[in-house]
Amino acid sequence: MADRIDRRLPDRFSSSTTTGGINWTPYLYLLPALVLYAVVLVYPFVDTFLLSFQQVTTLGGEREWVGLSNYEAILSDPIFWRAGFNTLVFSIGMVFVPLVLGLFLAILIDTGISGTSTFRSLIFVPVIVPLVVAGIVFGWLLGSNGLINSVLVGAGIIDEPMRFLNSTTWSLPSVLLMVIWKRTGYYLVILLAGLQGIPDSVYEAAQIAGKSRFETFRNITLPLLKPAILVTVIIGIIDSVKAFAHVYVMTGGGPSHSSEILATYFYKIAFRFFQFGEGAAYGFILFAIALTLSLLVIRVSGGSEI
Amino acid sequence: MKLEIENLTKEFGDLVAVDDVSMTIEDGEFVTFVGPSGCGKTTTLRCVAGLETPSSGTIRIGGTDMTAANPKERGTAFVFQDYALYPHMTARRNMSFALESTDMDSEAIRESVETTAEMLGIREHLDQTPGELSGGQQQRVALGRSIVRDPKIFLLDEPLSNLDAKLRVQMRAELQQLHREIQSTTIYVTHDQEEAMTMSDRVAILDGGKLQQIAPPSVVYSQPANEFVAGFIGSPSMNFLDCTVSSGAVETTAFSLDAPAGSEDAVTLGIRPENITLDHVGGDGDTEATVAVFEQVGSFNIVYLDIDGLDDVVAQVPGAKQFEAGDRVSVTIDTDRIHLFAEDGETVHNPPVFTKEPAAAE
Amino acid sequence: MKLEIENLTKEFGDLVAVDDVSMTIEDGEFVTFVGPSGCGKTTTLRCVAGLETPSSGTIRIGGTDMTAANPKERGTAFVFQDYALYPHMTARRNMSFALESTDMDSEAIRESVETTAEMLGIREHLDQTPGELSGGQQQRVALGRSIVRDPKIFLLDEPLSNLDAKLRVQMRAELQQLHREIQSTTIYVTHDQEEAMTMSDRVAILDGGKLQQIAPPSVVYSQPANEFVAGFIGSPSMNFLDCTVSSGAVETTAFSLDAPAGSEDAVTLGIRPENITLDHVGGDGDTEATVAVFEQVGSFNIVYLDIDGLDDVVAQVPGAKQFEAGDRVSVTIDTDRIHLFAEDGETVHNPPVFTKEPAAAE
Amino acid sequence: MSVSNRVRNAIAGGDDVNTITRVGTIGALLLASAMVALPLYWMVATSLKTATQISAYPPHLVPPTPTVAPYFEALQTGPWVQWFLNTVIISAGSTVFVLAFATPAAYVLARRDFPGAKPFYVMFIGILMIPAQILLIPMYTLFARFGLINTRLGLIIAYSAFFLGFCVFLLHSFFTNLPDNVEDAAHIGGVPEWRTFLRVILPMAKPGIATAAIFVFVFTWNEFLFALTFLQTEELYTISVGLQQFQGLRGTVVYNQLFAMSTLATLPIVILFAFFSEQFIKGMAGLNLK
Amino acid sequence: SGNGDSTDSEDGGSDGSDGSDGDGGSMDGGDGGSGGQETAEITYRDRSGGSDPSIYADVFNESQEGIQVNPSMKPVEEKYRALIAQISAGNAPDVLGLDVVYLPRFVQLGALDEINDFYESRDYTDEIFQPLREDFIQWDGDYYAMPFWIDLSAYYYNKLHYEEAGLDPENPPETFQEFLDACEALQQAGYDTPLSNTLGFVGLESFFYLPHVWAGGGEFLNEDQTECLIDEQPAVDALEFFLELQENDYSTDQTSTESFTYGAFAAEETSMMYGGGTGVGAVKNQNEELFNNMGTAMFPKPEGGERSSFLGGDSISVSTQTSDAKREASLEFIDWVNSEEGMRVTVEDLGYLPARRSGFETEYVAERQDIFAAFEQAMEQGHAPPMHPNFLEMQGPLNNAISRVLLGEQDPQPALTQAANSINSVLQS
Ligand SMILES: Nc1ncnc2c1ncn2[C@@H]1O[C@H](COP(=O)(O)OP(=O)(O)OP(=O)(O)O)[C@@H](O)[C@H]1O
Ligand SMILES: Nc1ncnc2c1ncn2[C@@H]1O[C@H](COP(=O)(O)OP(=O)(O)OP(=O)(O)O)[C@@H](O)[C@H]1O
Ligand SMILES: [Mg+2]
Ligand SMILES: [Mg+2]
Repeated sequence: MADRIDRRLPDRFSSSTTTGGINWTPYLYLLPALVLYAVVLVYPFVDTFLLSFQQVTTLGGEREWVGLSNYEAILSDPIFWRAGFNTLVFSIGMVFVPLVLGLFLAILIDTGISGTSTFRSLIFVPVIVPLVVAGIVFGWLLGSNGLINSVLVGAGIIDEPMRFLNSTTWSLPSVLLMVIWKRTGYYLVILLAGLQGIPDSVYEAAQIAGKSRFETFRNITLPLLKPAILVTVIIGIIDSVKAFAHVYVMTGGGPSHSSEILATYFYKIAFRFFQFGEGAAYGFILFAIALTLSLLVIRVSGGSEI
Repeated sequence: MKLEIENLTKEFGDLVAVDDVSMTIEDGEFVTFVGPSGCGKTTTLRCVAGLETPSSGTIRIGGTDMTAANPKERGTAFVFQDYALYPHMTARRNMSFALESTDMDSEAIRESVETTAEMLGIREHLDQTPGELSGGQQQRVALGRSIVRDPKIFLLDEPLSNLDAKLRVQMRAELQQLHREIQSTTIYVTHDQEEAMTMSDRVAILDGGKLQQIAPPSVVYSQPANEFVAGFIGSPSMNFLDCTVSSGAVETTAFSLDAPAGSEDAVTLGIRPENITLDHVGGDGDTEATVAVFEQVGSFNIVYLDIDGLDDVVAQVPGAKQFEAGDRVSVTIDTDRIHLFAEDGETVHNPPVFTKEPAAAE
Repeated sequence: MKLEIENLTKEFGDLVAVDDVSMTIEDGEFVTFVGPSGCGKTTTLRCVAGLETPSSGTIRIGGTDMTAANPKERGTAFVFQDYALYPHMTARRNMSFALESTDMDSEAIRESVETTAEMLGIREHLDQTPGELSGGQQQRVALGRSIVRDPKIFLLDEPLSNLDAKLRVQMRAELQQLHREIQSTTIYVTHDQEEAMTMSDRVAILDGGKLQQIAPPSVVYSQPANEFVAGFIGSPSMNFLDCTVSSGAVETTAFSLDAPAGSEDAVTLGIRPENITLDHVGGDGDTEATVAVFEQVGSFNIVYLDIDGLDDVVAQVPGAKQFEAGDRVSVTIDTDRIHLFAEDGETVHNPPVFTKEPAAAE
Repeated sequence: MSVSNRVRNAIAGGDDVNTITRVGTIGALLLASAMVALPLYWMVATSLKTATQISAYPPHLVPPTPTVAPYFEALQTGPWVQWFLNTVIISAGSTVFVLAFATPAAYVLARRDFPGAKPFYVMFIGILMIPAQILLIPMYTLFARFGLINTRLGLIIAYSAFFLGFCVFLLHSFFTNLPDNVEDAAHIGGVPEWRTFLRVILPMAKPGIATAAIFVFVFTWNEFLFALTFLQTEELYTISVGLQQFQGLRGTVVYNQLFAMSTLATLPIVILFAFFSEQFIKGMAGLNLK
Repeated sequence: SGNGDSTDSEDGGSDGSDGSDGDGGSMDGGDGGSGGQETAEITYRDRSGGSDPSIYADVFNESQEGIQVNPSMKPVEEKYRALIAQISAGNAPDVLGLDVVYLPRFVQLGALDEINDFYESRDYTDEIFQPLREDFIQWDGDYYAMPFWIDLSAYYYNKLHYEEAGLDPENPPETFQEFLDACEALQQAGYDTPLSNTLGFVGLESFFYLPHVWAGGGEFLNEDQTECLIDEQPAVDALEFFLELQENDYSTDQTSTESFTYGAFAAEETSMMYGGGTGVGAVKNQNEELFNNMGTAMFPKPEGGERSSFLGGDSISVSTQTSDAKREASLEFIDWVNSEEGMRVTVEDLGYLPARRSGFETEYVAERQDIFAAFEQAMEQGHAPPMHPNFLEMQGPLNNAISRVLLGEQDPQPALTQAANSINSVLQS
């Protein structure tokens, strides 16, 4: 899908304004955005970069060069690795579970049975619910005398209320429950658009060829949805590396770092322990991970046109 | 395999897309569907293929009632206007995909695919995906995908309309060749009259969901069942002139002709452009006229005439006959080939179908 | 305004889209560009309009070098295949938009827009947006948008190709009418030969970026500059037969004809299908042949012949002449109208252009 | 394709659509919607309970005596109306700002081929990947130097910088898909380039711009990390900050009020969504498929 | 008495400025004095938790002319992030209310001004409770703050429930064992979960747990702050006590982050509550009747120990970025918050505790001896938190260890050993 558009792009735009010499007009259009970046982001970015090799001696004043020791400190911190592992789990939960659910729901809606499209908007609503609110509501639902416990106990599934958010086993899954709630609608919408982009006649060709539902799904739907799924997965992974508030508003990373992810641990180092140099180094490691993944997006989706 | 369509009706809500259509298509016959956009051609085809459930009516294939059968049980092949190739599969896989769920072994599949590809001249493209193929090649893959399944009935929905003119002519010839080889019952939908006229055993003309006429090309051309068919078939279109028939003469505002027997109800005179002969004034034509526009097409020329109050009468003359706007010409009408239509559009009189002249010296 | 294109070349990377094209188009002339897809028609137009910078060559408008000028300085109007209307503006605004950036006052603009709309018959649609207009109406708005600017040169890139057949014929006539009224120099790109032949003062045939011939329709038809033009213009295409010319005779494997003077270099004989006359055996034709395929189109029929080892010779015969596959026929070739081509494709001999017969009795 | 065919392909694999499939599909979707709606229902239900009803175990599924008192009580705890207005100003301001910067940039990147176009585009995408929180302190320092701390404008500028890359990314795909000839038509008509951009291109890209706008609006509406740091006086707080503040302050005590506030914070954005849901969903869908 | 207080405070204030003028003579303090004619505006930042300290500014602004204090409050978590940002940007507020556990780190970062002279020139320093005079406001031998509003940890109990369970409302349990027995008795009396408690919030685990360690003679760090002692026996004993509360269902979920402690106690669903100063106000607001039948006591101790309390809350400092003129005004405000009027605000308006003994000598306190008697005693016997720049970082491992034990994942001794190791590595880095 992407590459067909890509091929057309260069042809299309080569020509619109030209009269010999360099044409500066395009840069004029770019200028406001570049100025905004230059003014707002360049200094903080460079400053953070420098700080990652420094230690703050006076806040807002002197700093001391410490070489790579901030990076060393982070990489030798077992909690960093723990958070890294949790981030992996978190990413998988944030990307794949909603993906599968979203795909399933998208297929149901794509049947076009009358009335199904209203479900699309409904299931999408959590995407726009403020994260703070989602965190509050899920914390409440999952509390030891919350609704979920009372249902589980009432149904005899568990004997005693579980302490979901306070359990080293359940804290991360609990956060993920909220994340899945918030994200399924997002994937649903993307995948549904992908599904609806598959021409009917291709399905019909398979139908005339006598293919079963499963064969059609496996051989037609999934492969044709692949670009959508792939890009979605990677964007999801990047989101999950940057994700911070999801965990922050629910467990803060605890207990015992059981729900600590990279972004929340970064936050603690920088803003709770006030280790600014280390925080900056950590920030750059985060950025490097996100950037690597973003380059992957660019690669996968074919060239620079994402 | 013989295909019988009986009283087929298909409604979408209030809209009657196919309206009580009946026809029988003999085994091996090649029938073309033509008609204006939205007249129900595709819908009929889809009902036959089982992609659409008829609202009423019966579809029999080889004598068996298939009205409610699964597409796969019907043994039909459907070639879509947009080809509907599986975009992620190679040409080979596109062709073999349907066979994979049969009990055919993979060696046999391979062989069948390659033979078909050979026949269609796409052998060397088998490992390319549709995105890497030209329109004509994609069209061939789509055909091949149907052919390998050895269908009893071939349904083609405007398969050539996405191709450019030259390629279309070429593919048209190939399709005919193909039909001669595989001899399967075929329904072919097209917008292109030349295709309809030249390819088919019979042409079915639909309008507003209703079957107007189904007959061999020469018959629909020479003996259209009604004014709609007469106007639809032929290019440039037949000239329709208001007329009255009385005391053995067809009278228009400009001229009168001998009326054929039994044509008293006629209110419209139909004359095909090629049945109007023009000469520079001096010939003894039926009437005279002024050339409004002269269009030189090449092998023939088109002349727009003003005949005494009748605007826009179109004549088609051989390429060598040159006129220019403003010329006065004498007009001769081939009275043997006039058409007459009643108030309700039904045909009152048609000329005979052309027949082969007896060989001169045999 | 006179348009001169001199040695125009446009390259896209390695691809030479337009290759050393030169032509002069007189003030008020209507020139049509035809040629296979990708031959450079659009690119040439875009160079003229200033949407594309030529790689080399000169474009002069009204004698002034405009090669590097801004589009707006050139006074050209461009009508696109997809109309390219501003979708969010009413028809009125579409037409007035460009004028708003001139010093024309708003009353004058309004008047100009309404006059033009009147002329195009879209006066009552002026307040609708393109989405609310039919294809034909959109087309007219697109034309109107160009006309109000009173352009010196009109460039139309396949303006009718998105319309359906009937509407196309109608719009074609309107365009001609329009050209008669505004008399501006016009270049018209089309895929449709009939359009090219009927509308233009001259037809330019391009192939592979090169100009093959530019001449009036009757000339390109009767006197093609080379084999490509001969084959491209006319439908069905000209028959090309291998031949040798010696001692005053054109010899093919099947028959021989008298050779016109100075045709010794010819290796290919070109015969248009309508210049082959068929009769049931018994006539005294140039040779005999077998009917391979008989296609009945309506006003004429197409016959594919096997003549002694020459496959696929196509003849076009009047609708009344009926044959069937397998018939033996006698073949007569109109020797006055044969074409001969040299090894390199250049024309060695062409028949004369048709001329109007002198009026019989004047 | 007709309804029945999609069903047959996707669900029944060739069988005719029957009532069971229909009921099954609708049932499954209803279930999913119920799961989605439940937390929101619970939020509203809790906000309508009294303090004692809240700690009841097992909880009341329906508030036994619904009361809107928590809303009024919660509204007493701070200048919520002012916070609400602040949020509207900041979200709307950011939206306008970021679009003013992003639209021209996305336009030239999508529709002009000029030296550097690709690297610039990649740069915008690259910046999109910076986790914003790592720049919090240096940005604060920078903004403090310009006196932008504790001002709505400062926050608007910060948000604009963060959403710029995203909007360029999103709008780029919309501009790419606009028909080319329309622009050429204006060009030939002698319409100045800036006018073409404003009068022709922008209106045509309206759906894309609207999508980007809603996006930015929703995300700035929900943002709290920067808002909490940049805004220091209570009169300038946004709803999210107020909510966070409220939660830190009294949230553990008065859950019904907390949920009342949560409901109020969610409502505007859900209403906005209700008006533009088609638009928004299309934009979201188009985004990643490019 | 309000008038008298306010006069006092003005006197104290001018004393303060004189003092600072004197020692900052080289800094041209005279300008600051003459600037007193106009209104000096100073900014004051603090955290808002259970109550809102901006009231200090309001009362102070009312009480005098010449100085305008502009307060700004943030929830705990947000406040320090914003504060760091402000200081980094050179935009620090003039007066900082700081949770004492942050004091060393802020001193280390050069954010707080040294105020030895100011401190020493106060005439009421003797009167400041002993534990507050030392660690609480000092770092490395210098004074950087004045004690401000004090929060301490203690338990609250419902006297009526005690009576029902046959316990003596005037003699609440003192030792671990007595406490457990009391819980048992209350449970027998039908109060299934006798104790409201949660350790789940960041900081609360130290606030509630460490006093039990101190009561057994334990310490968090050794004297030189080179080694963590949290794996020693007193700490283990204390944790076992918590574990027992948990295992016998005496307590609400102590690992819970969501907390119903105050609410449940106020609703009389529980009979006792671990809490801080804010508990007073919370109960008073929610259940006036209970408020009149409520007692407070220091946390229990192991056999033979001495009961203790965690003395937290805020100290108050001047920023190093403050101009001289504002410094003077700031110190005046700081002086005022420890005046009689300031302390009255602390006790009566905020529900926290004053740093000076005289703060307890008011009518208001006298009327509420049930509550304040124990608090006053805790002020004497309590501990300042372990003062170390990285204390916050060290809380993590301790928090984790407690969680693991209470979640039943690990026994106290190994859990605390693990925590001590982690903390030692923080100490060494
Ligand atoms: N699934 C459908 N739902 C509703 N109406 C439909 C559906 N399919 C076709 N129609 C309508 O039925 C009528 C016949 O459509 P059909 O596609 O058969 O026409 P067609 O003859 O193939 O036209 P075309 O030449 O444009 O392809 C049209 O009016 C069309 O709009
Ligand atoms: N902007 C461009 N960049 C690269 N190649 C181009 C560009 N525009 C046109 N071409 C190439 O130049 C050649 C001529 O294109 P052009 O559009 O002029 O053909 P055309 O004659 O108009 O064809 P068609 O009949 O299909 O419209 C084609 O091979 C085309 O692919
Ligand atoms: Mg159709
Ligand atoms: Mg073109």
